[in-house]
Amino acid sequence: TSNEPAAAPSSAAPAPAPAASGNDQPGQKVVIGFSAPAADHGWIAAIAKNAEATAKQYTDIEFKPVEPTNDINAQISAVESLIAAKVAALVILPNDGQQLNQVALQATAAGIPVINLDRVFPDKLAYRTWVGGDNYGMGVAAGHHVGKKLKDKGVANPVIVEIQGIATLPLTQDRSKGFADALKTYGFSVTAKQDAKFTVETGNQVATSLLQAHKKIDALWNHDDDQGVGVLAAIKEAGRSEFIMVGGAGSLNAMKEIQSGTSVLEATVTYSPTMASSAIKLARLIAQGKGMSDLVENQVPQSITLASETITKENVDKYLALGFES
Amino acid sequence: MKVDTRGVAVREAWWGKVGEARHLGLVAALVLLAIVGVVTKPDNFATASNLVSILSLAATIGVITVGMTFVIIGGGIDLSVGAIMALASVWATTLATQSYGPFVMVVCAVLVGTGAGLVNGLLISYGRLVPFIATLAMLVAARGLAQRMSDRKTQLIQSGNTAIVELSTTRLLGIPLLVYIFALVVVLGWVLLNRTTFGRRTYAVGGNPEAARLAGINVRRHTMLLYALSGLCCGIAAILIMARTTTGSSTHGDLYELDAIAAVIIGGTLLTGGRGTIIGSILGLLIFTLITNLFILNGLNTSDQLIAKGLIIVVAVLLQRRNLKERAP
Amino acid sequence: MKVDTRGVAVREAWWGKVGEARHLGLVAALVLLAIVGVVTKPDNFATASNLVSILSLAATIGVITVGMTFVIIGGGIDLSVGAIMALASVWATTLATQSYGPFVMVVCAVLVGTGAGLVNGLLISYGRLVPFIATLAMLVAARGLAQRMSDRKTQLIQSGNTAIVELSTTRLLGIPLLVYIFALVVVLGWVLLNRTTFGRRTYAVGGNPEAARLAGINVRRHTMLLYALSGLCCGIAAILIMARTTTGSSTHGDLYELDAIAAVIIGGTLLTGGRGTIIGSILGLLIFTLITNLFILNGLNTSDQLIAKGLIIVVAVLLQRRNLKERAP
Amino acid sequence: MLVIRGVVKQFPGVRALDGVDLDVRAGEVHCLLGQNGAGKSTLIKVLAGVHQPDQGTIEFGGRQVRPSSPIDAIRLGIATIYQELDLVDGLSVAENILLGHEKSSLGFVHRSATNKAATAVLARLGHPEIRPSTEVGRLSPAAKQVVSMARALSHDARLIIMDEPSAALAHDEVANLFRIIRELTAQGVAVVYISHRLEEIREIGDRVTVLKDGRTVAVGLPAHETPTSQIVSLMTGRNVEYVFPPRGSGRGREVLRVEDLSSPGAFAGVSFSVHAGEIVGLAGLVGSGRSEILEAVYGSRPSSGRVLLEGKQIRSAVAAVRQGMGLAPEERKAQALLLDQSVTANITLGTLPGFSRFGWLDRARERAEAKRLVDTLDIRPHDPERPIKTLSGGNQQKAVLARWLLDERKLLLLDEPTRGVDVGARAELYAVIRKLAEQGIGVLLVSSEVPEVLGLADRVLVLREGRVIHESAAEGLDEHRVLDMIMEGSAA
Ligand SMILES: Nc1ncnc2c1ncn2[C@@H]1O[C@H](COP(=O)(O)OP(=O)(O)OP(=O)(O)O)[C@@H](O)[C@H]1O
Ligand SMILES: Nc1ncnc2c1ncn2[C@@H]1O[C@H](COP(=O)(O)OP(=O)(O)OP(=O)(O)O)[C@@H](O)[C@H]1O
Ligand SMILES: O[C@@H]1[C@@H](O)[C@H](O)OC[C@H]1O
Ligand SMILES: [Mg+2]
Ligand SMILES: [Mg+2]
Repeated sequence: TSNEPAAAPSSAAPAPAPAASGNDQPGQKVVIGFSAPAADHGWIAAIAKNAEATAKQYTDIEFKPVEPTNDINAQISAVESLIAAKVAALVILPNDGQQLNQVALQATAAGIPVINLDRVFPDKLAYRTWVGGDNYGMGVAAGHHVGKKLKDKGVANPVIVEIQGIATLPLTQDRSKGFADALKTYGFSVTAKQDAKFTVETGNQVATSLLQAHKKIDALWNHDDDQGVGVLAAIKEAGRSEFIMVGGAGSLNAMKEIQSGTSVLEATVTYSPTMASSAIKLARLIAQGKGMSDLVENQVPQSITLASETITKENVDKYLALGFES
Repeated sequence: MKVDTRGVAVREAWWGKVGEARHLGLVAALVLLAIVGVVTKPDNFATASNLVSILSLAATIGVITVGMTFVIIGGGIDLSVGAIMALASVWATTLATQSYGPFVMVVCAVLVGTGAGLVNGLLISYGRLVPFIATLAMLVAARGLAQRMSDRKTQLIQSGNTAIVELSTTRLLGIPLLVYIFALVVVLGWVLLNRTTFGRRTYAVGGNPEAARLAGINVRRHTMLLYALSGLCCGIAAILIMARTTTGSSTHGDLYELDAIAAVIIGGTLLTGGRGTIIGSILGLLIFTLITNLFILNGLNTSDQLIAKGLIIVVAVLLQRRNLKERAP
Repeated sequence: MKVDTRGVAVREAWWGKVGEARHLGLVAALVLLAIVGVVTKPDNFATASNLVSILSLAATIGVITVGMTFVIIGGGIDLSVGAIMALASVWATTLATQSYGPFVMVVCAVLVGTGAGLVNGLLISYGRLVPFIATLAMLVAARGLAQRMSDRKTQLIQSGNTAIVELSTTRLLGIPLLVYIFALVVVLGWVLLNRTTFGRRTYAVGGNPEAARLAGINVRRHTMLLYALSGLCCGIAAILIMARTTTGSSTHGDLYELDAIAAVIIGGTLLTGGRGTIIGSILGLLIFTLITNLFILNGLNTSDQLIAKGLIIVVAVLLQRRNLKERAP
Repeated sequence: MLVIRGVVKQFPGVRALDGVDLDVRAGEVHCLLGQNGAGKSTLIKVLAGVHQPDQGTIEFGGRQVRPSSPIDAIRLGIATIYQELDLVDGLSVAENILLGHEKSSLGFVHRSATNKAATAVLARLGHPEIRPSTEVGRLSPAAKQVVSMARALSHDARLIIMDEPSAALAHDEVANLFRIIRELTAQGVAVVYISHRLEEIREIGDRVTVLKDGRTVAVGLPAHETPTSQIVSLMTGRNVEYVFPPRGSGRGREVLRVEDLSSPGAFAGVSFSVHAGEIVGLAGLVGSGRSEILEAVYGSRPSSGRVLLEGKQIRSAVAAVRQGMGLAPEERKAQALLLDQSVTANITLGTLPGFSRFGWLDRARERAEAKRLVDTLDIRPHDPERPIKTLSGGNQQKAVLARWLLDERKLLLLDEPTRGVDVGARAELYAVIRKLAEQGIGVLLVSSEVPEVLGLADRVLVLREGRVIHESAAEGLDEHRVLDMIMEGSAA
């Protein structure tokens, strides 16, 4: 039994490097429960994979994932079963923060620290720490990229189209708000928006008709690189190239497109699934009662928000290693 | 008066019904799954808290399944159940409704559910739409309406109305109230189907609508009532899901229609109508729920789960296939 | 002797069929939608490129609808179409398959689709599972398998195999090849259903399986073949979706089963089997596709789209309800 | 040609065949007789490959055979007309006739050849007016029966089995059928013929085999020489008088009044009334609109004119039943039975309110009443909890009638009430119907058997092409005269 964390799996999945600090010293053995939506598309799949890969790196973590599901009712049941199993910490990516709030409260009440990943619980009493991306910030980043480009080109009254992800998720609404707010600073606004469902096929379908609806487009923001594959296929099929496109999340595909320099996709704004690795690490520290060795505080902070970065042809090389396969 | 020598077999108690030949396969499948549970997770599966958790999980869709059983025996189908439940949950949790307190919220959910069901019924009985289409239209429209009402946001139950949430958190003899509600709906459904003229007519209307009509049954009105009944069940289910999730949302009950129909059919009810039992449907549903629970406990990864689930469904049904063979092609 | 006044309409050509009374309602609904399109978006709707777009959008699910029409006329139902298409698309785009080039990929998709359909058919015919359950199990299992094979990643078609993508990008007379494939499948399906013993027996097997058996038809084998045929269509659809999205993915074809069944039923085919037409199904599907296209052209948001869709479905079907009334309750 | 020995067939709870022997010679018409439930249909289904026997041997054309499916039997040269219609509603007449052996090459149907072949068989059956392209679902029951026969004839069969082919046919149609049978036998084809009409047996049969309770009680009796009384007592084990009960003492107040009733395409300007205690019979050809009149009276067919039950207008079947009417429809399987339900549930379906309080069923009383009727009408087996689909055709028919005998109806509409009912039970049914009349119920009776109408009814209306052409007391009317009116319209 080595003192080193177990080797990262050889898969191409970007296994996050272990932090180079004292935090990785093996400690007391902890059981970490993990619950997330069904891994039915690239981003969520990457979340599940990253969580598992990180947990495997530590000999002192026993990883206990439960059936991922898109049914709230079943996710509640899943979390209940983890509470009943008395895990040391719970990492939860809820299908909907509000709907799982109560069961997270139950966990907290049962003395189990909850690490809330990505979609946030409304009630701060329901979780110990939140780690996630900045959805509003993502929209802002995309908005600035588009706004600046169009301003530089001197386009007046540009046609700006937005393809959202699942419309009923709060994060979708945050992203759109950020996008609109940033555009406003340039005096622009969104001409048309439609929602898809985070899948290649729905992206393709929505884009096909949107391209018919707008014969000339100046810029297009697509919230999600998974569905972006389908959007790009539709654009190629229609033979359109008069506009710039920005993606969302930061998949490997998207980065390669950007790198090629020949694609309408010239940038993507990150929302990295590496956050799952961080969540597992935080869960371990919290369960073991440790703080973060790079910070002065004795305890892990209450919330950590990843920054949304803009990847373009100029800086893409730096990000390639973090891109997830959609 | 003559004594019916076979009258003995008739006066069975409900446990006799569960054990009936036609349900044996289902019971066997349940027992098998339970054994798997006990063997793979000796410390977790057969605990009181896990069993309660299974029943709580089954409750919402269970209530819907009762209504669905009526509709399918009556020769129809209801694709709109999940969407109606969502709409009822949203309507009952708007700020306006919530300002009147929990009682009004409950009434609201029930009325919205029944009302939407009634619209289905009217379209089908008097508008003569095929049930599949009418309820599909209701599915889309009700979800759309729910999204519109809630502005696509999840609506939290407010602190003044926690009485509703207590249906899920308050326990009697260790069992949450919502499980009692589920049980009550099942019992009432069973009685309605087996002990009343309404139930008898449901079999007639589904089995041979022409014969039912010529026997003086108002087939249209009856059909309409069946969908209203299903809507009512969706309204009750809305209350349960509100209790469990502390919210109303347009995303609630997604794809419940498939699960409920599957449970009813695994339970031995024919999609063509005229036959079936509530007990079978509930057993069918419990099989599904048990499968999910076992997966949760064993932490299988999703892909394998799906594959396993497919196989288990096939095996469970093969176990009871003998009853279905009459109608198989 | 009396002359039967009811047997006049006999030797019509296909255009006669489209205009047949039973399809009139559908055609009327389509025309109405088209008028709405022209009025609201004069510059975008009635353009050649938009019409081609609509057909391209309809192609994938259209091919599936042809197979579904056979299955439903034959008295069954196939819930697994979307999942089978996904599995076929994934299998055909694994690195291993792709290394053999586009021809093998096409063959692979077709074989996987047909094979999965055959499994459905065997379970239903010889395993005597009810079709709803057997194909539901296949739905779950095929999606699981597709996820497992692809490791839940979207598999891009590689640069050596762009021949497949060209089905979508290459145009003949301004129309992409995949639209021709769609048309070909519809025509072949129509011929098979209306001009061959296989097609005529499909009506018999669905309309009255007992009578079909007494007439010496091997009902089981026929039923099995119907599901294999549906699987074959899913395999072809997989090729089309690969061409359109340039990918294979386990998420392809989500909820196709509902759309395909709805198109078939709106088209006038009875869920109980024995009646129906391919032309009706395709008209039904085009209505759906047209609705979505119109909404997006007009920039409606999804919630309103859903509500409107529900209403339009009801109206479209009321327009043609007279034909359905024979079987309505 | 066909030799059957010791065939046994067991169903759950019933031994339908319990050692049956049968010999059929080439070119003969061999009649199979037996009470309802004796096992006739089961036997022919064994021959046709539908059921597999548990024991016994079948020799056909000198070879030991064991048809394991209908295809097998058809290939052997055995064609069957089944008791219950076996047609596909969604297909055309021609497609139904050639189903399973379509005129085709490489799987493609030759439509003109198909239609030609169908036209030929239909013409041979004397029904050129049935068009091969008509959808079968649109035909009347009688026309469907013709199509069923056409299908059997379209095979080049050496043995044709006919299970009650005449039950749905009227007089002239039966004559037609017999002509065909004679043609067939002249070509050396053997026919096994089942019917409950003994006079038919005499006319067409060569030899008779009698089944009772699943056993052969007489093999190969000469059809012409054996006295009817002997056949009946072989079938029933007792002596039954095939007579109608004496007519009633007189009629009471008017129960039903029909004024100028018309339904486009079916009948027009029909007026009559039915009094309490009276049985009114409607005679006419197939297609003359009798069933439609019953439907219109019952409120289940759109019509103009007035239907008054004790002065109250009837507009729907629901109202009709509530006001005290009952209809025993023509097609029991399609219009009357809940096949999956028990005999009890089928019997009480029309009168459920009488067995319930506030919607709550009194199941004990329901069962007791059903049991009483099962015994009275001798519905076999005497088990009201059995699913009705396991009963023989004739017994199902009795259950349909039983439905309206539970409470005091004011008016009963009986459409072919004795279709498929055996001789013994028929006499009992006649007695039951007469007794009901005597209790003050009005009865409107449709039957394709003219003697039945004349023997049972008090008053007779003769219909032709949707119009009443004659009305008089039944007493003194003569069968031939009625037949003349029905067919030539010479009358009034
Ligand atoms: N599928 C079945 N399951 C159980 N019992 C059956 C089934 N089919 C027939 N029987 C029983 O077998 C016996 C013989 O029935 P069958 O239909 O052969 O009588 P039948 O002589 O044709 O009478 P009928 O003159 O009324 O048509 C009856 O008691 C009937 O109830
Ligand atoms: N041989 C036939 N071919 C085509 N159509 C027919 C034939 N016989 C009847 N019909 C149609 O069916 C309709 C109703 O016939 P139906 O048999 O119900 O009349 P009915 O007088 O009640 O005779 P039945 O005694 O057979 O009940 C008729 O109006 C006629 O158009
Ligand atoms: O599922 C979502 C993913 O697809 C999106 O790109 O980012 C946020 C996630 O919750
Ligand atoms: Mg019989
Ligand atoms: Mg008639």
